[in-house]
Amino acid sequence: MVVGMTLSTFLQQLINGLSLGSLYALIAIGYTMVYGILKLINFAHGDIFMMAAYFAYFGIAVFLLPWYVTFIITILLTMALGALIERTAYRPLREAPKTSLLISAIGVSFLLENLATYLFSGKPQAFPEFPAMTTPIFVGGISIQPVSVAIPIVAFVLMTAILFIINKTKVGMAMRAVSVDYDTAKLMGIKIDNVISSTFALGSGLAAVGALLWCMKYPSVLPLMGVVPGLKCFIAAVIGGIGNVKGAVIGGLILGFSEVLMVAFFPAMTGYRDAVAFIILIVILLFLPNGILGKKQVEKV
Amino acid sequence: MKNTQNSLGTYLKTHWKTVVFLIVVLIGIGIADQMVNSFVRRLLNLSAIYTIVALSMNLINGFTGQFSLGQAGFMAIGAYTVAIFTVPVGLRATIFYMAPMAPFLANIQLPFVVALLLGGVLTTIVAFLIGAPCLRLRGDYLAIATLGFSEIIRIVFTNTQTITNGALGIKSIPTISSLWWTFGTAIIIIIACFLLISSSYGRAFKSIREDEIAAEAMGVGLFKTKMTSFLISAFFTGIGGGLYAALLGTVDPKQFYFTLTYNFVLIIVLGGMGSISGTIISSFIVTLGQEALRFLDEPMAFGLDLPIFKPGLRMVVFSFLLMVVVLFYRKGLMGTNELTWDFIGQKYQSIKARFTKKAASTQGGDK
Amino acid sequence: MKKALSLLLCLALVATMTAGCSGSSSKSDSDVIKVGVFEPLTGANASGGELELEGVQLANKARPEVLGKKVELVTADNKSDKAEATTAAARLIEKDKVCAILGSWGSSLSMAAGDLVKSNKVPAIALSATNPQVTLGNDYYFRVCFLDPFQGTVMANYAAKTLGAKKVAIVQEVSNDYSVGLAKFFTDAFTKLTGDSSAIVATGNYNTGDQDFNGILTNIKATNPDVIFAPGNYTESALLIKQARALGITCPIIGGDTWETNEFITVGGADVEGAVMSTFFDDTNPPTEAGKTMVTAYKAEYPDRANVPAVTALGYDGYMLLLDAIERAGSADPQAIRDALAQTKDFEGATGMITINENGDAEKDGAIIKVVKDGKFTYLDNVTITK
Amino acid sequence: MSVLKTENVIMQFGGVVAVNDLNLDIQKGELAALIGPNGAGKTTAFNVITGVYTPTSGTVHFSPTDKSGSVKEVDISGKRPDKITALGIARTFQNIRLFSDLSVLENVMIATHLNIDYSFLSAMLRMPKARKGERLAKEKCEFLLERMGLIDLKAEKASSLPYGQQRHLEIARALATDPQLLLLDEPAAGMNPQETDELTDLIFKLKTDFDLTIFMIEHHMDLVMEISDHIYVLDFGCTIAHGTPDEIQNDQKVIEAYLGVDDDVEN
Repeated sequence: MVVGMTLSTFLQQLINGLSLGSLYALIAIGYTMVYGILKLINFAHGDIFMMAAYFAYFGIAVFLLPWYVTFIITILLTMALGALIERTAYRPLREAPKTSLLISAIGVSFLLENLATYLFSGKPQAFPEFPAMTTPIFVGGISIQPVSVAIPIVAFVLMTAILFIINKTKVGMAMRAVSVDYDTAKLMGIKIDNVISSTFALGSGLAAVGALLWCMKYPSVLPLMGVVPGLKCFIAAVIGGIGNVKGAVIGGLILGFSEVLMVAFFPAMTGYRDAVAFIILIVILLFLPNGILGKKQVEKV
Repeated sequence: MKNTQNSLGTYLKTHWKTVVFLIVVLIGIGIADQMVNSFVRRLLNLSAIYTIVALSMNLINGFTGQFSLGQAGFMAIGAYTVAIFTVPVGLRATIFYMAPMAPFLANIQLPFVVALLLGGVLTTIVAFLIGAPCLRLRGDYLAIATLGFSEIIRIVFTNTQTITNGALGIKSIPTISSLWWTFGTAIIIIIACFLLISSSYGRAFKSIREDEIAAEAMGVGLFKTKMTSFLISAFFTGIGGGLYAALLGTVDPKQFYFTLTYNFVLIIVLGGMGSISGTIISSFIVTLGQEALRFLDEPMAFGLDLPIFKPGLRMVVFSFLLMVVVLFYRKGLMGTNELTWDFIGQKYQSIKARFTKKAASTQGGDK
Repeated sequence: MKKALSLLLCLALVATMTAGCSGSSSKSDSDVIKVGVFEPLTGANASGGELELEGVQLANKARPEVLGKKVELVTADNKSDKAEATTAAARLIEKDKVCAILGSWGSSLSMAAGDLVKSNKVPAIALSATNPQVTLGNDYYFRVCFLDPFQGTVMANYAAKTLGAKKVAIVQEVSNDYSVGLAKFFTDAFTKLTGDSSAIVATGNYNTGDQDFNGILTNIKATNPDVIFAPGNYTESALLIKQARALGITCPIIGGDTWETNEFITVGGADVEGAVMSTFFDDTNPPTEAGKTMVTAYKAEYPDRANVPAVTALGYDGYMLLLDAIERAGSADPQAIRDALAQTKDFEGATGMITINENGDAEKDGAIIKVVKDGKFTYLDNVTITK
Repeated sequence: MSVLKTENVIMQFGGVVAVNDLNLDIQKGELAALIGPNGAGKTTAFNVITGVYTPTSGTVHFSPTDKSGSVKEVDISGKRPDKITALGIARTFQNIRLFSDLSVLENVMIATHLNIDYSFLSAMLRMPKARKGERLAKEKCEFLLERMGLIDLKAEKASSLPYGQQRHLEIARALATDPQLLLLDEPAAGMNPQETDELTDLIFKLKTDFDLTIFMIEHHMDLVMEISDHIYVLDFGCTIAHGTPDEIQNDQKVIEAYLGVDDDVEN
């Protein structure tokens, strides 16, 4: 079935992969930041993303706020939600065994999904249209939506911004210190709680930006919409080397391209598409357990 | 239990309470099997199956400390094995009406027990293939990798039309209705787990949970021991899945979405990670509780028409419960303790002591 | 502190359990006839389930009594989940002792209850479940709608004859039995109609919950089909059509009855304009007097709604057919109701005349074709197929 | 006859060289000690010997005596810790690593797992072989607890024991693996002089009673000088000196390492 793929089809698929991959990348950055600092898979990250989509939906479609106001409110609310989750569900368990923390993360995820189903019903809500972002431009038979161009740009800009925060600012230095050695950082007088809260807020903010762009491209809002992106973006973070921001972006792109190209080259296998991410994950864990850019970790005895 | 004549005597002497308890339980099941209607029977059956799956999950998660989230996928394998091999050959053409069943399977029909055991064995084989790469991973990676495999299993089952009938699922699986199948299996598995846990293997599992490095230094082979626990867990889960298929009479891939695993996470967390009796108690609480709390999903029938009661509330309550247990009551009902006679005795003593103390000093001391 | 909390938790659990038990075990007086409504009210199929339930409730309001007894609806949510579905059905049968069951939206959910219905000898009426397997080999399951093979044929005819299509691409929701079944029946009928075994030029599979279809659609675009047939859930289908249009695919996109929900249009927006689907009922042109009555009642109940959804009409029909059967049976005994249902002939339903055949299915030879026009489902054609 | 021999062992973590050119040669039946300032790489050396770390380069050879009395030299560098334990090297940890949620008896019994001769199936069905194995293991462990003066505490949780007894329990646990070479990582840390004296006696007795070779890291110089046959001194990962206690006490390099101008590398 590979025969007959024209150049324009192939280019179209590359563009599909780029925009999907960049979306994954955006969400993966949040995952990787939280993991870097707490060594916790924040299972609720995908659901924070979902909540952001609902915030935006309510802002525009229900409260009829202008989109720019809504976007700012959405990002702020989501950051607050992230910090709140950390405060209530993770902080009390900081000294507890890792498993408790992981279960708590699963619990938060489960609670958010059920709460959204209960409050907003299981029916999909239509996210408002942004014609300026979605009306395609055709270049030699290839369709390009402005949003598909915007996503990689936003992802790149935010990645740069996050890298700047981590490497050049005081709070970023504190984050790095906490992620290297929690106890020593504490002894050095770093306000651990604040650092962790701001990490969660930042990560959730990125999820909110991801959600906004996601909804422009795929305009339906559902309580379970965060589950699959959440899992896939975690995988993207692992591929790139968890804890590493650039790695998350690379991982997201790899995942986006692999999924789309799998569909492009093996049309008969499209039903297996969701398995691609997991297969890549397992291959990576086997042969490159620290991801592409990750550092080797040595356990202290 | 193979006991020589004289050790049977000593066994009865030391364990008479347990033996009496078991007999009472068996009689209870016998009576229930005759008395209850099929709705209650179904709930009881489901509770017993959940006990099996939750217990096997606790074996790897609670006792061995390896956070595996593959239960849904393992159940799927067991369930599909039973479904594929027990559906009467005559009905297969109508069930596989979209694409006929693969010829190598189409005419094989096995007795239920054989299919059930085969399901367990196949699950174990798949678990071995999954465990070989995954069990070398650190805790949370293991969680996500097993969850990933569970999803892959589901996706494969969705797409292998000629074997699993894809999304259409398989119906008309001969069903079990007697309580003996599920409870009998559950009791056997509970006893087997209990004996395993109290053996050297069980101690090895626990040592890994407590401290991998020390365990390894004491000669416990990490990979081999984790694998043993993982495979036993998978085998029992496969059996549980097979019973599940035979209880429902129909299977399709959507049933085995990974959120099914979350049910068992809730059960083992509530019961206590690392407690067999806790798992049993909490399996029943959760299964029956989910049913009893069903009224939360319905608009209030009596008088007040509160908008709070609407579909979805029940699951909110349940997920909230999970959070409360994790945050405030981390050890669950039983912690790592077992509901042994000694344990009951101790609790009884401590409660009695507290009451007498309270009676003695009129003002209640703060606890 | 912890002890107190745990005690509180236990107490709360026990209290809710007892409340749950006592709350639902209401009086089982003989002057009440209990009818179970078995629908997905949460989960992926909640929209459809709700619409059917509304139809049943509407009918219940229109005709609250039979044989001089009050009819009480007992709702059970099957959560769009098979395991839940069996317990929900068992609960209706055993605990609530209903004399018959209506539902469920979603064939696989109905099938999950099939064995229970059969072994307990309680009749059930599927309202919009179109999979043949629901009633096949089950003397206690009936249905008031048409079947997937019929629907597939209708759409194949529409594609081949009305649209003059020669090449069709199919996109199916591989994890959805409804979608896979309909796609298959369409393929069979279409290749037969055109006599061209390679008339299906591309097939794409996606999973329930997927949101990105660009990859599949780019493949399809390259094959340049005349029509795309995309049966599936309304959410995924609406997104799929949007993305197809954005990729510059201009050919007609057609689907099945599940599309006819409000969300399909709100999510799809301008892009689903022109999408064509087969369905059971058209409220602008009700085929029977009963249909007219039903439409009037619906408009009175929900003045702010534009259309009467087809599945709501089927919900209405299912209830009315059941009451008719109870009346004919002269008793609320499940077995008697079943026998009366099996003998139904020319019952005037809102969606047309209903005659139950030997499989327990309503004999229907016509389907409505609708198109999305100006943000509404609009009547397009009435297709009759003689077998 | 040498029991443990390391040759030019180097252990690097990234850019940090924790052990640089470690050369040990421990004779059967002796009590050797490893001393050196903080951060000299002593515990890392133990970790390399017991397989927790795979050395960056160099070899570790162990020569266990089997049941028939014949000795075979095995290269254990890079072998898994449990394999090395099975060969006959047991250890205790500097920062006690007991299975804190398990009972004292269970802690010791875990160490017998490597010698069991029945399968998990047999354990699940409580076959006679499993029951017998279990009984023998229990007898053996109770005997060891008796020796370590912990028998009365066998049902207690390990974490509930006082510090000194936890150290004793670690030794009991190590003995349950039937070692030929016992590595003790600061067994007297945190003990008062009286306890240290008792421990000294105990170690001495254990060595003869169980026919052990003992290699220990210790900071209590009195203890080291009193009971060691042979002492190795480590500084900055290198063996800077070795010899009898008398020789070490007079070695210029050792004195410099301990008192010299160079700052100690902490941790």
